[in-house]
Amino acid sequence: MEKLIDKQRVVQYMDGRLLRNNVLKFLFFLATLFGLIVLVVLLYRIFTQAIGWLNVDFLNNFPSRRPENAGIKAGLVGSLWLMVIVAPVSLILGVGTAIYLEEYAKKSRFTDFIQTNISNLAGVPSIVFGLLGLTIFVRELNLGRSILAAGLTMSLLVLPVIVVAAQEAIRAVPNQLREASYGMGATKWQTIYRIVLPAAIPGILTGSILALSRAIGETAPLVVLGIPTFLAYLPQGILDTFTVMPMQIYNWTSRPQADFQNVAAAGIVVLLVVLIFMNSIAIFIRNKFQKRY
Amino acid sequence: FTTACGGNSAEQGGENGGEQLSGNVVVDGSSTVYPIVEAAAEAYAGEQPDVKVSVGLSGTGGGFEKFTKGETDFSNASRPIKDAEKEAAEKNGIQFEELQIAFDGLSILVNKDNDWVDYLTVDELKKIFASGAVNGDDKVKWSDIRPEWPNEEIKLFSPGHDSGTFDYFDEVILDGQPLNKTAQLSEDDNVLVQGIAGDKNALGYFGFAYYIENKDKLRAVPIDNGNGPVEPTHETIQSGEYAPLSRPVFTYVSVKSLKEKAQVYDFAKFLLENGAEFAEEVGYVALPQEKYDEQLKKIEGLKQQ
Amino acid sequence: MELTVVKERKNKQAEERSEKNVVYRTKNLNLWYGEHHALKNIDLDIYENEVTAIIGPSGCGKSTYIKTLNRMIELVPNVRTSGEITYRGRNIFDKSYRVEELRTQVGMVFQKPNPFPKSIYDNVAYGPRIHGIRDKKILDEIVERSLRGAAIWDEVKDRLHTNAYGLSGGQQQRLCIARCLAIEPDVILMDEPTSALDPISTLKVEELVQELKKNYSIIIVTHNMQQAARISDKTAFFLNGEVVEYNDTDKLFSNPDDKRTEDYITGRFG
Amino acid sequence: MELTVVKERKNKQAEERSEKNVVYRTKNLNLWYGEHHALKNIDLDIYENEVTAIIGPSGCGKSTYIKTLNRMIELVPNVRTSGEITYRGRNIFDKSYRVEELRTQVGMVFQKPNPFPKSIYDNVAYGPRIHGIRDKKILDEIVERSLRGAAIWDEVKDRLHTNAYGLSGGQQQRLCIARCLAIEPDVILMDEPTSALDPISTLKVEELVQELKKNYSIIIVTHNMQQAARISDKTAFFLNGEVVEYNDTDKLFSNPDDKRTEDYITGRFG
Amino acid sequence: MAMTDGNRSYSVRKMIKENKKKQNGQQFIEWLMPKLLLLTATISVLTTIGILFTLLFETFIFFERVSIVEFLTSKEWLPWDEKTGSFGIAPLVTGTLLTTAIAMLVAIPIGLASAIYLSEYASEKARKVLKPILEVLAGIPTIVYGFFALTFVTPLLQKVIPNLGIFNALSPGIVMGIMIIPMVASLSEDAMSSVPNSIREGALGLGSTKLEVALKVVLPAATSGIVASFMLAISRAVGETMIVAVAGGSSPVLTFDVTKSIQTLTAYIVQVTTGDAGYGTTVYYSIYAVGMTLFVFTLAMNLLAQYISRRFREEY
Ligand SMILES: Nc1ncnc2c1ncn2[C@@H]1O[C@H](COP(=O)(O)OP(=O)(O)OP(=O)(O)O)[C@@H](O)[C@H]1O
Ligand SMILES: Nc1ncnc2c1ncn2[C@@H]1O[C@H](COP(=O)(O)OP(=O)(O)OP(=O)(O)O)[C@@H](O)[C@H]1O
Ligand SMILES: [Mg+2]
Ligand SMILES: [Mg+2]
Ligand SMILES: O=P([O-])([O-])[O-]
Repeated sequence: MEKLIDKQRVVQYMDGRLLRNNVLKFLFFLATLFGLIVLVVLLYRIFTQAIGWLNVDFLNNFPSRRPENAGIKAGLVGSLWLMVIVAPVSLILGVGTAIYLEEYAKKSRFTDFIQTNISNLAGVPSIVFGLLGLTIFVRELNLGRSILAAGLTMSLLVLPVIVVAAQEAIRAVPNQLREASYGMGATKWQTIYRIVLPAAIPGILTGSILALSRAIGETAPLVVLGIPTFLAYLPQGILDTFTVMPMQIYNWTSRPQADFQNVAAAGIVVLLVVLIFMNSIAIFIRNKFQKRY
Repeated sequence: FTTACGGNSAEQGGENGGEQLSGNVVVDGSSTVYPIVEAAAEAYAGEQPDVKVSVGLSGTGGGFEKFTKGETDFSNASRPIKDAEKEAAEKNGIQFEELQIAFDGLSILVNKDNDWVDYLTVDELKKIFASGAVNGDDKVKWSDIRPEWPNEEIKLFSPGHDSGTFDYFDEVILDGQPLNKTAQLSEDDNVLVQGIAGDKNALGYFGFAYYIENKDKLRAVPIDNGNGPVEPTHETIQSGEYAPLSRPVFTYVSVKSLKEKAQVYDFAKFLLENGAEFAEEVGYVALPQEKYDEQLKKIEGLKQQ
Repeated sequence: MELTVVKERKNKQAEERSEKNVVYRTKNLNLWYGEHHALKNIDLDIYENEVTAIIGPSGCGKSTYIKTLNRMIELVPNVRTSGEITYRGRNIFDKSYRVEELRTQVGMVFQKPNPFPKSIYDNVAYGPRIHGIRDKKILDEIVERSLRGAAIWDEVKDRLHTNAYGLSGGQQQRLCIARCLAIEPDVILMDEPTSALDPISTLKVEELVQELKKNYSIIIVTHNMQQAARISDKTAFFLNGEVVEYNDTDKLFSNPDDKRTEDYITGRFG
Repeated sequence: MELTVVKERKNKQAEERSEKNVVYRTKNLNLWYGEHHALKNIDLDIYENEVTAIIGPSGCGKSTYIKTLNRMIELVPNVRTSGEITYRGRNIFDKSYRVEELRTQVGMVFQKPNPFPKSIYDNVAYGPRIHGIRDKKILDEIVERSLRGAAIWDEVKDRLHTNAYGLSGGQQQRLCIARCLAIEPDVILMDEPTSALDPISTLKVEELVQELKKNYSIIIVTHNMQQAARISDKTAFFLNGEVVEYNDTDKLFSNPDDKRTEDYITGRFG
Repeated sequence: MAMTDGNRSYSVRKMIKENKKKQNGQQFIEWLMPKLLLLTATISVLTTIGILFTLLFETFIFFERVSIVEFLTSKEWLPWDEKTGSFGIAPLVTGTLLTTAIAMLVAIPIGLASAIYLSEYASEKARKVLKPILEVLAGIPTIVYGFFALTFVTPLLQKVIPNLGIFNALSPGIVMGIMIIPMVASLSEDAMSSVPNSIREGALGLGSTKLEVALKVVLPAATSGIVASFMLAISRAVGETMIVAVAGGSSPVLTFDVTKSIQTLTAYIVQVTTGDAGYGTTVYYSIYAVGMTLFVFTLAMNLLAQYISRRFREEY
């Protein structure tokens, strides 16, 4: 058989290919590094400011007019309370929606509509969700400026991100696994619950971490809801008023006294620690389950 | 209606000497006034640990929106209430009382390296900050103001249009004329500090408290309102000498809350009794003492009605 | 000689069997993937306690047919069928027929091994569990028995709780067979179950199939004509979506009725 | 009788061949997956223009060995090797040996079909394209020839630009063979390439292998001992990660040196 | 054989049959779940309706005062003076587009490059460490990024671009891009990881370099997931508020000059909601019209995105 491929050329060409591979690999690595370097710079700036202000008192004090007395307690506890609502509500709604769209819904105009609607919601700015929450939860449903009202608002805000991530994760589960399960006489829900969801968990978690991180760092919609910044007491239940860390931080950064900038940095550090803690839990679960099929 | 916010105090009645109160006090509104009320709330928590005071910072406008719907007890404001807001309150049957709690002085600032500006007159300020006062494209040079000053463009910094600070500056300096279009705007006074500190040709204005805290980075320009240049200081602001750039800041209290909730009245009283101290502590200037006393009487009267 | 006699007796018996021994009856089945007419007028009766082999060249519709028998085909979008398939007298396309019930009774082993991304144990225990069996001791017993049945017990008994994806292709496929055996189905559909197995394992599975047929009916798609000849009682030869010939295995291989069958089994076309 | 003579002549020739006809020389190769010792002291020479078959029970290390030959094994984390493999005289584990160059010369067909999620045409054209062939006419020719070579041209010629995932398992595997042929490798590694094919396609691939060996060297893993006997010149029998016997195919199947080989090929264990 | 041995104490088949009779619960769940899930899916629709309900009413009042023609065609956004004001949305839209475009120029290449590195080049261990660290970037409150842009990035950029204003579009755009990198990287990496390894092996077996595997095989196969991550990123950039509010200034000027101070749609809304504007003023109602604009804006973009994503979806 006459050869259509010139071996000599292939070998010559290979130098270029390998060079391209190495150059781009290096570039890709630099790109990854870039994010890390920015992170280091940012963290360095924050930590050098926060050092000396981070102590037990800071965790134990309520906000104060005096920088040395100001503490994050109300915000920290409030942010955790907020997560108590946002995490389950947004996960249940988000994953539920994703399952419906990927596993149950027939491709129809209606599902197309829901799909478009979700990606559209992902783009609606957080501040508009604030307006929504104020109108619907705070006023119409009479929930007031409570953890519940704010939690529901934030859940709707992060819902689209979770839905999209969960959909991608569910879609990536190979069909042959579903077939195997159906073949055992499993019902649809059994298949989803026992096969599809466990296999999709890593992807769902990745999206959810990002979404919940966003919820915990978000300020604007809470400002619109009218969540107070100063509180000298802790909420006792989901219908109480509360405040969150980013609002504290936001307030501190806008104060004239230079020391409040350091207090803000200390607040950021606490917020980051909470975030990293949340991430670690999710990463632990993710790494435990991640498979390549 | 506002189940979570509107407190329902157990205690009713006039006197509250050493009495322990409980219930909620909901304060919202101006970010300018926030530090003063925060200070009061913090100190109040020591006196009345069972009263839950919350203070928000939705801005003067945002605060009034809630206040006129009856959702808050106090609404902090860096300007007096507007007619539209009054109407809204009336429509919802909300009666209120205006309380002045401190002075804020608008400081005019230049960069530390600026060694030529000794003072500015009110007219000069207007010439610089009003649009089109010097030429069509709003670019103003120092030499346009006084020929001996450098032939370089002035970089203007101003709080955004939606702040109480701008509102006041607009009223007393610009007199209704639009702001110079080249002005750099920010809602955040700390951001303006950064801007002015970073540019030799900068000129800007913001709240007195921010000047006090950044004295090492910026220089305040004395203002001549016809009686010679006056520098902004506690004394000149309190005495009214530093004119026209000092203004009072307010909180509005709901009369209904004042009457029905002992803790609201008690907090208002606490605020007025200690307002001078808190204002100074967070960088504002206290009103003359008789002003506080006068207002204390007024709310006592309202409560008794 | 003796063998032939046995076989003949068997054939007799088969004919004597009454209707009730038919497990699956396919009548005039047609199937389309969108526009593509993949199965054409299929008529086929499958008998109890027999091994029915389906042979034919690649793309002739073997997998499609076998997937229709437990309605797995419904998972493919845009599939249309006409005609009728009755399983033990009931039309499987009936609205009232619950597909899960059908699939519990009709197990399936696929062409490509498809273990779940779970431990070996959990793979096998999956079926019993979804059908409500929770007792740890019974599960243990089912798992061991099924794995033995699929001739893989010895290889995996020390790592039952490691992930099934660590197994080789052949091991994975045997695991899938074990998984299917765990719910003791009535009929077992096998789509080239041994195509990824070595001869020894294949032999074991073949023996297993012979063993199972005492209690179960087995339908097996295979490329390996020797395998079909060795283990099946009946063979259907598919070509381009049609059943060209369906007959007792020894008849079909020794003396096919159809010219095309003969050409195929003697390797003359494909 | 005649056949035996031919074979004998062939064996002679093989012995007469000098060193330079060795394509792959494996010396004392060991391989571990983490703690699991999967290949043990492998010594094996593979000759030019021959078909070398590798047989053995499931899990014995056949796939592992063949993947080591083009260093595909490196993709598995925690794999360690010791020993040496030379390809045409160069140690493939050499730091200076570019793995891409090795793999361009050593094509591979996998156990499970793994077409790219692209059109049939793009699947086949992928290899030539990455090697810099852009000319549409040449590509068309390569695609057609490779698909013909893999005995799938007639089935797909009308839908070259549809997605490869629409093909049946067997068709997909033949497409993968075509994809491999498209870069005209020197050696072709095949890991049970026909395990998903019907006998006709299998036959065609076998013929193809015979055809290709004129120009190429082929190493084929197979479960099908008949296949090994039919098409290969040499056969290696693996067991538990060791080479039990490596010999001319007719010798190994007719008169194995090792008892275990005999037991295996006569189906006595697994 | 084991399956039929006599000493076996039970029959799985029988047990299943018996359980079947009891399993009305299972059937109920089977009936219930799709309905429950449909309900959850409907929540998102209700949210949209809620947003429309919230926005429409006030937007309507706004357009009673300001003509829609002026809103769409005027080039000036000067809402503060009731009498002389002008309400042309264009400056806010260009401000938004400008910062979003800059952010995407940073986030998409770097994010995608990181995703490729993590998915195709990095060892399992490195990926497990790097990815979560990157995700921390996404969790830093945006106000922190705002000050980072103002006090670090802007001065840094001013060294290169001397006429860069203290407030500008460039610096917040870049920082916003940095903030979004992890979102692109993480979601794209997920999409790429879910491409089966057997496909990678196929390509490597043909002598592909890792680069070719990544660009010619994995990327095309993961297109739909990657496009989805881009769209989320764009949405995030359009909706981001605090960074642009702090470092972009608040000057609604119609410009494409990245060195100038700008204002975005979102920054305007925050400015008004946290500010001084009286309830019932035209300014107050304008934020709803601006919100509505954002809503329509993202809707249009998403329809486009869906079209793209649908065209590239691959099955494997
Ligand atoms: N999901 C599908 N969509 C469209 N056509 C399909 C689909 N699945 C299979 N086909 C086509 O239907 C025909 C029958 O396919 P089927 O998989 O049943 O063949 P098969 O006999 O099992 O082949 P093999 O032995 O290769 O597995 C083939 O032409 C195939 O291309
Ligand atoms: N990635 C892996 N990690 C750990 N062990 C592995 C891995 N891949 C294979 N093994 C083990 O290595 C041994 C050899 O596997 P290999 O896949 O080479 O067998 P094989 O001879 O190809 O089997 P088959 O015929 O079933 O494909 C088996 O015991 C297997 O379980
Ligand atoms: Mg098939
Ligand atoms: Mg193998
Ligand atoms: O918050 P302010 O209304 O005082 O700007």
